[in-house]
Amino acid sequence: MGEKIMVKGTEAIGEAAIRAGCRVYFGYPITPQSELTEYMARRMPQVGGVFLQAESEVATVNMMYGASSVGARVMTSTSSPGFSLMQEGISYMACARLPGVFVDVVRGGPGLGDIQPSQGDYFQIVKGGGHGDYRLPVFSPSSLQEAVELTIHAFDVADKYRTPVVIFADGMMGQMMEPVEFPDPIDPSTLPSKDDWALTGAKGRKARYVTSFDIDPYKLEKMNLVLQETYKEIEKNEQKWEEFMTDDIEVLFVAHGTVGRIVKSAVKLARQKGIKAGLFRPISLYPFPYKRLSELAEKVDIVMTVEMSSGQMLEDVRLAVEGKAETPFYGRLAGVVPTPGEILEALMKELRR
Amino acid sequence: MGEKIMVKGTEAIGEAAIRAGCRVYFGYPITPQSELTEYMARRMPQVGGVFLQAESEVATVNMMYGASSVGARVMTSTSSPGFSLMQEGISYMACARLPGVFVDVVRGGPGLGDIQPSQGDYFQIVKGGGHGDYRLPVFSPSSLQEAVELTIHAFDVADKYRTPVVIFADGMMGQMMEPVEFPDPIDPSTLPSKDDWALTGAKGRKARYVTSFDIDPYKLEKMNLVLQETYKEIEKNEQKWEEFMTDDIEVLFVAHGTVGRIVKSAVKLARQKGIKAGLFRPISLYPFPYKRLSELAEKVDIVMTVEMSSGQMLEDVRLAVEGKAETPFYGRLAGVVPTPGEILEALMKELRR
Amino acid sequence: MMEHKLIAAGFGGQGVMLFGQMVAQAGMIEGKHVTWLPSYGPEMRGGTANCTVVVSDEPVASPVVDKPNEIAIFNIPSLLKFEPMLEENGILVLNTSMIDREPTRKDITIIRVPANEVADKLGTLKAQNMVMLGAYIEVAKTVSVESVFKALEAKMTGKKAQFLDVNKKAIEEGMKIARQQLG
Amino acid sequence: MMEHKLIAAGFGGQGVMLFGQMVAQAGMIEGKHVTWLPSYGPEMRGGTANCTVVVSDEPVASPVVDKPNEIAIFNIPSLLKFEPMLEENGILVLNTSMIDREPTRKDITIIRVPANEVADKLGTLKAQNMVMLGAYIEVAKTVSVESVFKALEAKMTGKKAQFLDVNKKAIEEGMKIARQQLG
Amino acid sequence: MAKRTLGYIEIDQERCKGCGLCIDACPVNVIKFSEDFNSKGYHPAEYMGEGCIACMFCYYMCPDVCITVYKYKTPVVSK
Amino acid sequence: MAKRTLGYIEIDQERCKGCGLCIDACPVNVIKFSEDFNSKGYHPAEYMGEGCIACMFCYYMCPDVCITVYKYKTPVVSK
Amino acid sequence: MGQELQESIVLAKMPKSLSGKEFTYCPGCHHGIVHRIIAELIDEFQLREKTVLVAPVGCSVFAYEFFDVDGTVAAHGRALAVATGMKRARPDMFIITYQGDGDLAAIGTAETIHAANRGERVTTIFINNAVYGMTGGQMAPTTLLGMKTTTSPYGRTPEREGYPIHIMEIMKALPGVAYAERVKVSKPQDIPKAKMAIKKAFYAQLLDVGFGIVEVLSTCPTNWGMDPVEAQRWLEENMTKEFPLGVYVDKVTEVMKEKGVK
Amino acid sequence: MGQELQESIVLAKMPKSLSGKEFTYCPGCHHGIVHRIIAELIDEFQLREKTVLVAPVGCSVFAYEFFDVDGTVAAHGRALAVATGMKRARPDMFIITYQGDGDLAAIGTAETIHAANRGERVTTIFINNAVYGMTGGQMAPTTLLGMKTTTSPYGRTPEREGYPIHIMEIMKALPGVAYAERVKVSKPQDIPKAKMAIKKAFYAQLLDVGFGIVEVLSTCPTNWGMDPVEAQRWLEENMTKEFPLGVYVDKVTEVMKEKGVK
Ligand SMILES: Cc1ncc(C[n+]2csc(CCOP(=O)(O)OP(=O)(O)O)c2C)c(N)n1
Ligand SMILES: Cc1ncc(C[n+]2csc(CCOP(=O)(O)OP(=O)(O)O)c2C)c(N)n1
Ligand code: SF4
Ligand code: SF4
Ligand code: SF4
Ligand code: SF4
Ligand code: SF4
Ligand code: SF4
Ligand SMILES: [Mg+2]
Ligand SMILES: [Mg+2]
Repeated sequence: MGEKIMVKGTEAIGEAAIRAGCRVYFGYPITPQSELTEYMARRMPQVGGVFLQAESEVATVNMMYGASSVGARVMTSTSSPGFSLMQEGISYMACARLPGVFVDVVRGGPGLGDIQPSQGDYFQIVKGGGHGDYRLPVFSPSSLQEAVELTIHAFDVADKYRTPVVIFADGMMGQMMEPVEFPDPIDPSTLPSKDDWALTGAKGRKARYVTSFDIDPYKLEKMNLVLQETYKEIEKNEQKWEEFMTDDIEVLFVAHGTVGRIVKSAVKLARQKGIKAGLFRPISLYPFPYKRLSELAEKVDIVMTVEMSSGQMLEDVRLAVEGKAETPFYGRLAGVVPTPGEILEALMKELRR
Repeated sequence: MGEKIMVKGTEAIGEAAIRAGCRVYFGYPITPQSELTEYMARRMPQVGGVFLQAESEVATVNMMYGASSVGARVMTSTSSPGFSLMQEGISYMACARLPGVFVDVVRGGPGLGDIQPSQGDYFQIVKGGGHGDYRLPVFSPSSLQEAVELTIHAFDVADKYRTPVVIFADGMMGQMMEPVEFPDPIDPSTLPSKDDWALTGAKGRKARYVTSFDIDPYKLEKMNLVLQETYKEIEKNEQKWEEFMTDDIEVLFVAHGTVGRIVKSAVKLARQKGIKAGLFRPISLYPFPYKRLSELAEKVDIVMTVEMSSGQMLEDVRLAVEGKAETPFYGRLAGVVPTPGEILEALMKELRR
Repeated sequence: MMEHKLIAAGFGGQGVMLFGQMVAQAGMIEGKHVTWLPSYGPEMRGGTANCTVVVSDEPVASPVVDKPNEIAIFNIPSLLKFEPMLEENGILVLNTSMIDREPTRKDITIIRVPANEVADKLGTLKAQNMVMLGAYIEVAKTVSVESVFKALEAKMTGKKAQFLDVNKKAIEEGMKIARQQLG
Repeated sequence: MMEHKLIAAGFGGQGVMLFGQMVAQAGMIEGKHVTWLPSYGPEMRGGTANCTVVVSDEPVASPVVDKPNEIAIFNIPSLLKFEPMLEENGILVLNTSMIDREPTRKDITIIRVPANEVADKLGTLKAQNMVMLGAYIEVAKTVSVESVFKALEAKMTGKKAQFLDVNKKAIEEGMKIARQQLG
Repeated sequence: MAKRTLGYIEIDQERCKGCGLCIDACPVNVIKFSEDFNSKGYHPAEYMGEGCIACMFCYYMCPDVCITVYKYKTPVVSK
Repeated sequence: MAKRTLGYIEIDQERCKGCGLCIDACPVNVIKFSEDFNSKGYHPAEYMGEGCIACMFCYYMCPDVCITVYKYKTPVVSK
Repeated sequence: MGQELQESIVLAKMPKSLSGKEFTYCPGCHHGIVHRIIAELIDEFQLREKTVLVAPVGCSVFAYEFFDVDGTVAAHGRALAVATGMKRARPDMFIITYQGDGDLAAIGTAETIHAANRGERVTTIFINNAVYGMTGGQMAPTTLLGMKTTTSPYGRTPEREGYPIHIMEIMKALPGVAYAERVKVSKPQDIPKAKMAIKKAFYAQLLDVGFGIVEVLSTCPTNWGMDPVEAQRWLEENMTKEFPLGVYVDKVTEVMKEKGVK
Repeated sequence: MGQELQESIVLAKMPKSLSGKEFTYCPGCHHGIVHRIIAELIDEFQLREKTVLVAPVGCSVFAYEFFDVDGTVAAHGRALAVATGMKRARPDMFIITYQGDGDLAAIGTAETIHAANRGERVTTIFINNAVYGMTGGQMAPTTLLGMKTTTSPYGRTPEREGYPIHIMEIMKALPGVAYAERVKVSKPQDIPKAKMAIKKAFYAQLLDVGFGIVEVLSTCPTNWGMDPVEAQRWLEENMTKEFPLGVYVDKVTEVMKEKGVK
């Protein structure tokens, strides 16, 4: 770890990727993540890496497929409409078991929407916007330091389980500046070898292929079962969350990403009013930490979800709570960022019922 | 209604669309729905309609956007990978409030997968594979007669709420033949006018626009609230389901689409063994009939979900059951179709626990 | 209630799909509930093909069948695949022109049809599936021959009408063969 | 615990973003917890711009602030928007070169800075944001001027280094103005 | 030198963004920047009051459609 | 007429799909369809046994890569 | 100044088909000039009541607000698919797409080429400013070699970023195209020419000849980092070399003659 | 027949770079011929150990199984994006894409044109059989006018379906292209020519000149409803008229000469 420096979120993630040994980046401009693409355009040539602006997001994800299949640590970043266009390719990568890191700096939607921070892509990112039975590990940072750490972690998770991984950021996370400490860079040549599966040329071995295809459903089902096994492993090993002031809770907030940190302020305000509030902040959205949330839900009557969406993570919260507590919701839509004050007010309204 | 004729599923849906007054169809070939595209290529010129094979599914959905925005009843059909490519455009249509009917003849995935029947796109279709806070009414037929009726219904729902609507079919539904009775065709000129919002030329009125965009998040939030209101209406009015032998149930199956009818056979087999099984078959997947399922769940200890997927609708089932009963799952993946026998066996295993 | 659960299987091009459709169509004509489900091949040409037909007095629940009670088999791979699945006391109709091996099951009714030879004699090898069809309806009694003829007439219109007669003939020949074997 | 919740707002091009960044950077240099959050404009040019800076002794929870306790206002639209939001007893630093109207709040500390004139005298109108910055740190005591200078030095390297002195001068002028008004 | 003025222009100065394209385009240099600001903060373009030959060039080039060009029925001649 | 045979071909008849492109291509017409079926059900191509001039045309045109072409070191002449 | 006292006629003023809403473009940006020309033609052809304008995602995303005609905004790159949908459903309407280089020539390449090749009866105005304006100056497919942008910070090279793409030259290879011309609007003298080009692209649609497209070489002062006048000079000196002006396809003039229209 | 007794040499047999797996193509389909030519060249250039073959979605979706080289299958239309990703990440490898007309010239248009225009150092074999083979004979962008397919059941017309697209002609307009030739394989005499064309497209990559593409006019007997021999005749008579054979771009021969390779 070096000294702290102030960086923008987009650049923090970009630099983290480079330190994680990523040397191949494809991307296409879209607000509010274009600075990340621009950062990579500057940095990659400096570290002997590859930067290529693709002709579209559809091309981008397929370039990722290609680079990943020959063994590269590869990343892209985009924002909501661009992520929609990547869905087919992501489904292909998931089935072909190709690692890769996707950063989605979510903005207000649907459609062209606007360019303000949002979490309205939860379903798309977390449940799977592409076709078929696959899941993607998703990490939602709430500070730039955490974004740095999760970005590096994402590459490791991607390689370990051979799966695409998503960093769920938002316009706020992308645009804000905060002091960050970067870890020492990893020398890409020291990364674990992918020679056991990557397409490196059939030298001294049989030809092999990377594919998402089998015409025989029974064989394809077997490929799927390997995926399902992998997801079980991921669910076992990769859950991450933060608890904030949950020791003595009467009411529990659930919020992820930047909303998570805004809710922390709301928790403090609530405690000033004598309400014993706490926060459960899922960091891995898939695998969602159902079990821990379920345990916490036992202790309270109200589990209040706050999102910058109409209530998408809310479904996962309810799956965890299973009727053991009330599960009200407060959300702002389309790029409007909730403030601590209005969140507190929403809670008060619930308490008054 | 006319006489019964034997038709293929793809053709039943195509003919139903034409009888519903649809005169504009865009599509792109993909197994196992190509026959529908081909049917429309033959039929549309016969009824003075428009058929155009687009250069891709991305183009297709945007052609739908265009035709719908000038007031046409418009349809497309595709299969899983093609539906993934439509996600951005669907999100645009949802936000711009453009009606349109999408038929997704789901096949085994993820990736290129295979071409056998599957329900592995449940998350994508039902939760929203595109970006932003929108929902799509989704209907899942389990017979060709029902497919005909739901297709016609889909156009009405699309127009009434100004939203894209999805018919969730699968390879089996697309390929099988069954006797079908078609209703009398609707004369397109008698359909309710869209002159209050469609882009018909600013004759004698101010110019207007159809858009999914507002740079001001507060205004965009207002557009979103209109959508959310619409979804509430849809949730209130448009739930559909079938109950099969649920009067005296001890165990309840939940299955949709073709799996629903396969499970009916399993229910019969179970009853032959003295197990009082029944089936709850959601027909509208969004809005999911949570309330009715929740009521039924009160009566049983086991609510067993069967899908041709790894358990995606299962989440909605669990949201309805809320821990009131066990919610085991039986699924086949990647295009393998479960048989009544193996479903019964899966149930027996649960009962033996 | 009687439910006919039939699988017809062979190479692509042997007309097993049409075989099944004619059974289903005839069933419909008789006011029964029917489904026809093809195993649609790969997006590629060639390979084997089969279809499942259910004809029933009640609405058909599953169009997928794990244990057929009737199978019509047009080639060896299909025999290997479907013979074991046949229900006890089921019916197996076999195109012996294509299959030079014996079924192993002893608990079933077997009708052996030299369909290619018969059709060849009628002047069109293509009609071998109709020979099989005749044999099948004779033994399974799923539908009457009149209904099958009506189904054929509905199907074979326009240019195809010229083949109607030879197809009917082929069906009758098939029925004859089955009748003989049934004794 | 003291938490400075600052919003700086003006037209694009007036340097409000840099203003905020320098406060944040100086805070970091002093070992405080800081965040800087821009309201990034439309994908279009022009319009207004603002940023929110939080400087705190504890980790910053929300980088979004609904009730700032300090605002630095560079133009009229921003005054109209942010004055009502300011906390009681909050601080308002006003660029009076751009704003010819009076704030309405009576419960706050107001520092009036003719920033453009001052900067113009120093030979570069662009430095008006630094005049504002000087006034702001003098009144809000968020960070020391030394830290701000360090932050500036870190930022203005290469070609930009030539502007370092005039910017420091501008900050000092701003501080002077604030000092005078604070009495 | 006698100057013939063939027409005049009106500039919507509130709409103007002070880009200067009209000034650059005017073949007889009768447009200049105003010393005042408009409410958007730009120095808008300003017609100098005489000498316009009604060539429409400024109209052609104004990206913000601020300019209306008038042509006198009879030219005005000043010294 | 004396016939010079310059080489011969081998056909992988199990692999052959009986498309006939080799037969169409052979300039000296020394390939024909076999009367037998292969296990895929096709009548495979069959070399007639003599007359091949080793021109490789059949190899060129065989879409299933069934053909190996041999060239004799010394031609064989038959009457 | 008493000008009004003198009797005069209006030679040119804001066209009726503009909504009057202020453009949101940067000072000196050529988007505005092209807007005005289009509006003038809509007025002249009296098409206001049957026109739909398809705006793209790009700086001109608001275009539909600036015109007093029905409009929409297509997904990035898909304007010509949207336009195809409209025209096929309502052949009696007049459809214009207005697109930037990123939109039309990068992400929308397939939609552009296929609509053109099918000869869709729609009219496309293609603003080539060699840069992604809206998102802040990234490289466009039309960025010149050597040009620095935020995503080609070391200057565009053929090896790394490939060559600038030439849409008019591609249009020549597509039989569905009825009219294709590349123009500029950086000098007053260009304006009537540009207008005539767009007029012919209108006629391509109105006379049912085929697809009409006009490429307008345009400035982006903001992202080029130049003042508006300087940007025009730069365009004249650099862009016209890489992108030669002229008529690339013209099947319209002949039909105009046949039908006696001008 | 005792031929083996006679001393002889093997003139031609299955190339080593084929896996030996039976092709799944229909009888007489030209895909197989082109596969063999490619495999021969991989053998001759000794590229087996550094080649990756990118198969498309189309009848040749299994192509990677037929070759004894590493391979993958790209999403429909995206082979050239996948290839770009590979080559950028591993410039030392040899990348081939093998694509049909639906794949390369419809859904993949943008990827094709931009990879070509960037001059990606990859080699593309483009099978133009005027039809979507795999999905059962729908119209392709290259379907001839008048031709009936399952989605142009009344025959392709310019008004309804638009014109057949000409990829080689478009390639000419793209500066990144180093080699582009259109060939056929419907007569034995065509084969050496087709092979030479593909060889040059290999060299475009191997000698770092740019993008190399060869379009092969091919039959689809199954979907054309013809027997294989008849299909070849039809191709000769009809397709070569719409799609003229020949070299469209050649920057390779010169470099070959410079470097003294043949
Ligand atoms: C799918 C998608 N990708 C990216 C974007 C972001 N985006 C908006 S405009 C634009 C490019 C604009 O450039 P251009 O088309 O040249 O128009 P200009 O602004 O230069 O007029 C991009 C990439 C988007 N909105 N949607
Ligand atoms: C996104 C997507 N759309 C459609 C398909 C279905 N599909 C498979 S192959 C194919 C076209 C094949 O035609 P072509 O590329 O010409 O190859 P050919 O089979 O003729 O060799 C299509 C449309 C798909 N797999 N994925
Ligand atoms: S009309 Fe011509 S002469 Fe008059 S002001 Fe404009 S540019 Fe100058
Ligand atoms: S061209 Fe128009 S916007 Fe520019 S300075 Fe002149 S009047 Fe103002
Ligand atoms: S090598 Fe030539 S002559 Fe010999 S069999 Fe083949 S085609 Fe005929
Ligand atoms: S060309 Fe090949 S596959 Fe065709 S008949 Fe000849 S040997 Fe058989
Ligand atoms: S960014 Fe460029 S293209 Fe966009 S409005 Fe400004 S000057 Fe025009
Ligand atoms: S369908 Fe056509 S292209 Fe495909 S394998 Fe068969 S003949 Fe070849
Ligand atoms: Mg541009
Ligand atoms: Mg093809």
